[in-house]
Amino acid sequence: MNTQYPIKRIIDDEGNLIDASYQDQLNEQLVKDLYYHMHRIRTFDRKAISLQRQGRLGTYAPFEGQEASQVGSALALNADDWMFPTYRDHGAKLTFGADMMKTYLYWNGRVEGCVPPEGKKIFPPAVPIATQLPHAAGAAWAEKRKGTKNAAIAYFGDGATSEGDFHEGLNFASVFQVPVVFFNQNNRYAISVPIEKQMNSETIAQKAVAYGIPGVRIDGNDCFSVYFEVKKALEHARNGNGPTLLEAVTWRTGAHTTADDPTKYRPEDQGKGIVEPLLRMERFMKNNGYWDEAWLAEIDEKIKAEVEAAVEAMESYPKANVEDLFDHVYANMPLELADQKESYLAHLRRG
Amino acid sequence: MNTQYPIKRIIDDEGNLIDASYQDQLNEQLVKDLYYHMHRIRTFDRKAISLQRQGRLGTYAPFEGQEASQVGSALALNADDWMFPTYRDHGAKLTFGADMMKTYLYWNGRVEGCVPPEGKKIFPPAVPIATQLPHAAGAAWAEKRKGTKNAAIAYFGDGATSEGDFHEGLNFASVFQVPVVFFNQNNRYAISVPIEKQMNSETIAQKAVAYGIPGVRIDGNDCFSVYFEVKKALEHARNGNGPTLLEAVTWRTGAHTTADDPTKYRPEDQGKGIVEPLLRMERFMKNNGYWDEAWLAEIDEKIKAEVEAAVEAMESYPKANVEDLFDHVYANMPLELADQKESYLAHLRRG
Amino acid sequence: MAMEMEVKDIPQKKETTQFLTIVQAVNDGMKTLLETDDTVMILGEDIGKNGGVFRATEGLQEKFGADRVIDTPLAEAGIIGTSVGLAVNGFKPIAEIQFLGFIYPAYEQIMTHVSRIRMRTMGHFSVPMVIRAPYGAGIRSPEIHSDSTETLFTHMPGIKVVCPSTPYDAKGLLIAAMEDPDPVLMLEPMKSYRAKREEVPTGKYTVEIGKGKKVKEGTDVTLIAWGAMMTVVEKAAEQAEKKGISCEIIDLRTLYPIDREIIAESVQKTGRAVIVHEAQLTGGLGNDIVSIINDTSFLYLRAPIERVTGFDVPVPFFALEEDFLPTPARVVEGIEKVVHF
Amino acid sequence: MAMEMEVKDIPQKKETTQFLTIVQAVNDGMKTLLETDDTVMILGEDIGKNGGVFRATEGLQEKFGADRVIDTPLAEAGIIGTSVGLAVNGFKPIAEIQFLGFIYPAYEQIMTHVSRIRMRTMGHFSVPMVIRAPYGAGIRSPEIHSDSTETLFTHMPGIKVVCPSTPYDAKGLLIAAMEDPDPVLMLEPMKSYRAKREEVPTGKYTVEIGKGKKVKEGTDVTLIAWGAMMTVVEKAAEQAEKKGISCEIIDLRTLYPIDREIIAESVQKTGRAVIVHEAQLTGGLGNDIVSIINDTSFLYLRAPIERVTGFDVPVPFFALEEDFLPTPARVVEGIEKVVHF
Ligand SMILES: Cc1ncc(C[n+]2csc(CCOP(=O)(O)OP(=O)(O)O)c2C)c(N)n1
Ligand SMILES: Cc1ncc(C[n+]2csc(CCOP(=O)(O)OP(=O)(O)O)c2C)c(N)n1
Ligand SMILES: [Mg+2]
Ligand SMILES: [Mg+2]
Repeated sequence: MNTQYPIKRIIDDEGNLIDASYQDQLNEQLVKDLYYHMHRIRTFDRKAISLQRQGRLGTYAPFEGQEASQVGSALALNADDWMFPTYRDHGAKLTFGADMMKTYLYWNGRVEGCVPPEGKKIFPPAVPIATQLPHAAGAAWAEKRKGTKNAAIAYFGDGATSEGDFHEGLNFASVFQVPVVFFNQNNRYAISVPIEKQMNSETIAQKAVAYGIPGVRIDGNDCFSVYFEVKKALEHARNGNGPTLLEAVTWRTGAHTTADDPTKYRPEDQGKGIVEPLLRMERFMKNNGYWDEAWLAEIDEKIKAEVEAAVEAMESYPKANVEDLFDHVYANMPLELADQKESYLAHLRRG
Repeated sequence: MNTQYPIKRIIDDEGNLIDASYQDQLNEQLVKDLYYHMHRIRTFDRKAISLQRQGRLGTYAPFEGQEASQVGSALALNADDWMFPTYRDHGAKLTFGADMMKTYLYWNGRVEGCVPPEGKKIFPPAVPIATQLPHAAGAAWAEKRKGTKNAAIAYFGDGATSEGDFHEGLNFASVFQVPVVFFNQNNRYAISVPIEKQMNSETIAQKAVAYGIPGVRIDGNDCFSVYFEVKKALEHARNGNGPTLLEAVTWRTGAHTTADDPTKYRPEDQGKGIVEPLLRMERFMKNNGYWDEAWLAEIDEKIKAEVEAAVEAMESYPKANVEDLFDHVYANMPLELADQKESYLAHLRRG
Repeated sequence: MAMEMEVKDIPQKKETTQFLTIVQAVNDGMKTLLETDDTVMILGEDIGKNGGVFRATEGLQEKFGADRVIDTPLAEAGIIGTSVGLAVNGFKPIAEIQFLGFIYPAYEQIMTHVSRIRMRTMGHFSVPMVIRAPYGAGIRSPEIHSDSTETLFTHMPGIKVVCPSTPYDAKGLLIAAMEDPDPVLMLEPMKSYRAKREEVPTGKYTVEIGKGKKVKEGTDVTLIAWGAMMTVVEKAAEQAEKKGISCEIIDLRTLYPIDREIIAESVQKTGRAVIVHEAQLTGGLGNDIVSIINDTSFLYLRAPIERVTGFDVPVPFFALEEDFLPTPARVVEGIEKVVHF
Repeated sequence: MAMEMEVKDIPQKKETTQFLTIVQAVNDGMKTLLETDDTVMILGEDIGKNGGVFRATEGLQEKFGADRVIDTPLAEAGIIGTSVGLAVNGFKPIAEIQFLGFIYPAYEQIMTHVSRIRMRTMGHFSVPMVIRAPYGAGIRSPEIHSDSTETLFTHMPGIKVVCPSTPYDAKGLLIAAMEDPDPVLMLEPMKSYRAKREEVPTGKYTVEIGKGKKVKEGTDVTLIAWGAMMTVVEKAAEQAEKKGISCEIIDLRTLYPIDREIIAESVQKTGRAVIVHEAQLTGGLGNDIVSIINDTSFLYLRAPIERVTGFDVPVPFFALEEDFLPTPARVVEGIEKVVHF
């Protein structure tokens, strides 16, 4: 199956273009855009880890190493498309237009972090694994029924492929031929469980055969290849040709979450040979004369300021309002619940 | 995929041998065995329908048309193998050694119908669709851990492939390489839903690709092909090579259950061209000089007597014992439940 | 998410009624919804061409088309999960689960998404949807088909649960459920599906969610039930009346949120209560009702509350289902127990 | 199905103890079981090489091998479903569900198979297995990780549910659960996992399933709780004592079957009860306990029973979880309410 599902690459580890057909499309604007966003979300990510270590954030799920997958896929979307991320895809969310301050808030145990900017169709991160796949199929189905050209993208990990909801989501999407892209980030581990123990298939892409849909394997650390393959799959979807399963092979550089210790289960040298996505893009940029230290310094400063401002806003955000515990469960609060709220507020007032 | 997963046949609709490599193995003994069991379960099945019509049995799920699939697979098993049937596989169960009287009892709402003969590893029929697939994987896993050469077979329909448990069962079985055969009877309908609405894949066999295991498509109305392919898959399993997904393409001649009216959803002429398994076998037997009217009369009489005796035994079976409502929930009845039982029995005694 | 689709307001023939069974009223309710709101869709197994295994959706696909009345693959989590996606994106799905005993594969979707999405987004996203499921024993169904597990859903903030016992309430609650901005599970007593008919208005009307109904006035004891148990309770009341015991009967109709007022008011009058449900005793809704009485009417109680329910055993195969189900005789014993305490 | 495998009886060092936390006691319990019974297997996500996300299975795969302590694929229905197959075929699985909030995908397998297979075969097949799941809020976990949905399982005949609050009980109940011929769900209070240590016997011992424990004698009011709420109740009792109210405290330990005697005996003495749990009020186990008191101790009650519980809202994101959880202050208010009724 490895041979039937070869890993698609546009640039290699050294940043050399290996698929010349993309030559014209890799213009400075696109390249810098992709690099900018990867740099931005990495800055966000590293800051989050450091905040967590200082006790200023709850448990956090870092995505370092997966920037190309998240940025390439998110930038491939149209503004009106739907995004169904997981707890590890805040890089993709941020790139697609989620609010950075709120994204930090999410990791501080604040429900406000789930609320997308008005008009941005970003579903709250899926925590129960694979449950978002049927949602994405349903939202895409709605777009099809409305007759729009919008599509949906569902993010999920290699471990998620084992859940029944993965299967049911792909089956529904394929039966109803809805415009959705199932975007898998195969970072080769589900917490501590390596992909060889997760599945007996050599690839995730080949699972598409079960649904009679295209399955494509991409180098998930090659931001170009992610970007163009996701775009293709989205076009395919928009044109009424149904879903695609994409497998972006990547690598989680760090821990599963800040509560996890990967040295317990990952061989020390595993992943050593993998060229992380920013370095790879940097090499490409250098090879092609796009690299510009001044530009880098400029965006770095801008991003740092953005991140610092977001952190500050997060930390000075009004503290959680206890009424929110009760107010959003139903549109119209049942009497019983209203009584519970009332009596708890009275209890608090009594001190 | 149709071409990658051709339907395997040993005899054609006219009963001609089309795979000469089996010539020697289709000896009179085997041929008559297979025919005998198909005739037997058909007699059982038709009797059940007639009993149901007379109000002597509850809702019943007939399997006419699927006799080759059920007999061929069941006879391929070793006595110590495990069987995980559905509500439609009592033909397979009977062939494997289930008690006929108890099988009727099952359809009369009697829990006794789930109890297999001592030593026969037949799990109660799965009613919630696809839930038996992980069970079969688990039982096979146990055999592997015990170091036996026993295998398990799980029966399921085309509709069952849509459930998450189908996926999880096959994934576990393939990851742990356990000796199990997933035997699908694709009768092309799940109640009223045709396979084209159930899945977007052209075949069920191709779903094996998702698990990196062999997938084989069989003519489910060709009892020989079922028998030999199941045997092969079982050998594969016994030899430590893991699970196989078999798709037996067949046709449910009648209704989903006696409560169902297939004319509401099946085009009148659909299935018309399909040669049902007994006729096909009869043609083969005639072509090969195995057909013997006297033998047929003899087995027919014997089977009828067996069926009549089973029905009689079922109808004179002691009526359901209300204590059984309480006695088999726990090995040791909790106090609360004992009180409930006691007070209900007292209530009954009061009349 | 604003929906750009047109919502028609069909002129209502106010006075017309039809003489319908519960299942026909459910059908009529769905027809009314499909007619008056283009965003309503029906999803489920065998609900299209076949019209549902109980004929609840009969004729609807023919009339409204296969893109509004949809035969889905056999996958309950898929049905509910895609309904969540449809609902956050402007549609109003009515998802049929063929039997309540087969809702469990969808339990995760209902528990972690259907019921929580409003809370998780502070109201930004919501899933106005209805899940319909026939429930209960007593019609000689095969095993697992007869469960009555309503408390798995009443113990789930974010969703409401209704359970009609009459044709009128069936249609009215269904429409109210679909018009509710929040997800509602409607349990349909399959044993009562065709048990009785009554006049049901032809047009659109609602029965308020959260309101019980006093079915009969009485003074000695309050009987509380819903769904298929209403018939049992009514028979028991008749028998008790013959023994000179005056029963007040409440049909709860909504299982969450429970109408505490109607219970309290009645029990404060009678001083006694018998609760009847077919679900198992432990963990059954009867316990919640006992608590409501404890909370609201402690000083009025003249006897311990009785619960007449299914036993703490799995719903049995049908040969024993009549022994599992509460009977009028068992309810009468419960009534006598509280009256003669 | 007879199992041909050898069950070793390890000589027990009677007197030895270790000073362990709850999670260490759970680990020690599994170690003891793996050592003494070759048919015991542990299955779950990340429980092998990683030793479990809470370290509950730390060191076990190393010691007992990867075919007895097994990292499974990420699929809860698969874990429970294959465990059913293993259990009917002679093995004794201990299945870990990483957090109780992720047990829902397996709900169908537990509801229709784990709990029913003995009944469905009149005892011919049974599934002696243990399902372990950390539960509860209060440790700033991400959303969905903090559910406390015990009543989804106490309303499920065929399975038992235990919930230890101390290291000693954790090991003893785990071993009792595995030795029980029927399936047992063990809920582990993750907030208490490392909260305290106590001396735990090194060898094999059991704590009887179905028996609560009187943690403190008192005369004015009975406090009933379990798991992580024991700490809250104990603190509340201390504060109440300062106000001159004498509290009796019961740790339920087993949630099904509930120890009715210990409840009845205590409430009949005190005449008052406050039940504390973190699950939501509606559908919570508190209702069952109210019913038990109603059934057994009606005439002894001097005040309505109080329930201090989580509110009828989904367990919130962690910024508000302390507002969701019962606090000693809320329990004290409940105590005062029943005492000054
Ligand atoms: C239903 C469910 N089971 C278990 C978990 C606990 N859990 C959280 S993340 C995770 C691993 C997911 O792995 P993968 O899908 O590969 O995504 P990754 O974390 O690598 O991005 C697990 C087991 C969960 N969140 N939901
Ligand atoms: C989980 C679940 N959902 C729904 C049903 C109701 N149901 C019973 S049989 C059936 C169709 C099954 O079709 P298939 O798997 O093709 O098997 P067949 O009946 O054709 O043998 C359905 C939907 C069920 N038993 N279990
Ligand atoms: Mg992963
Ligand atoms: Mg079928």
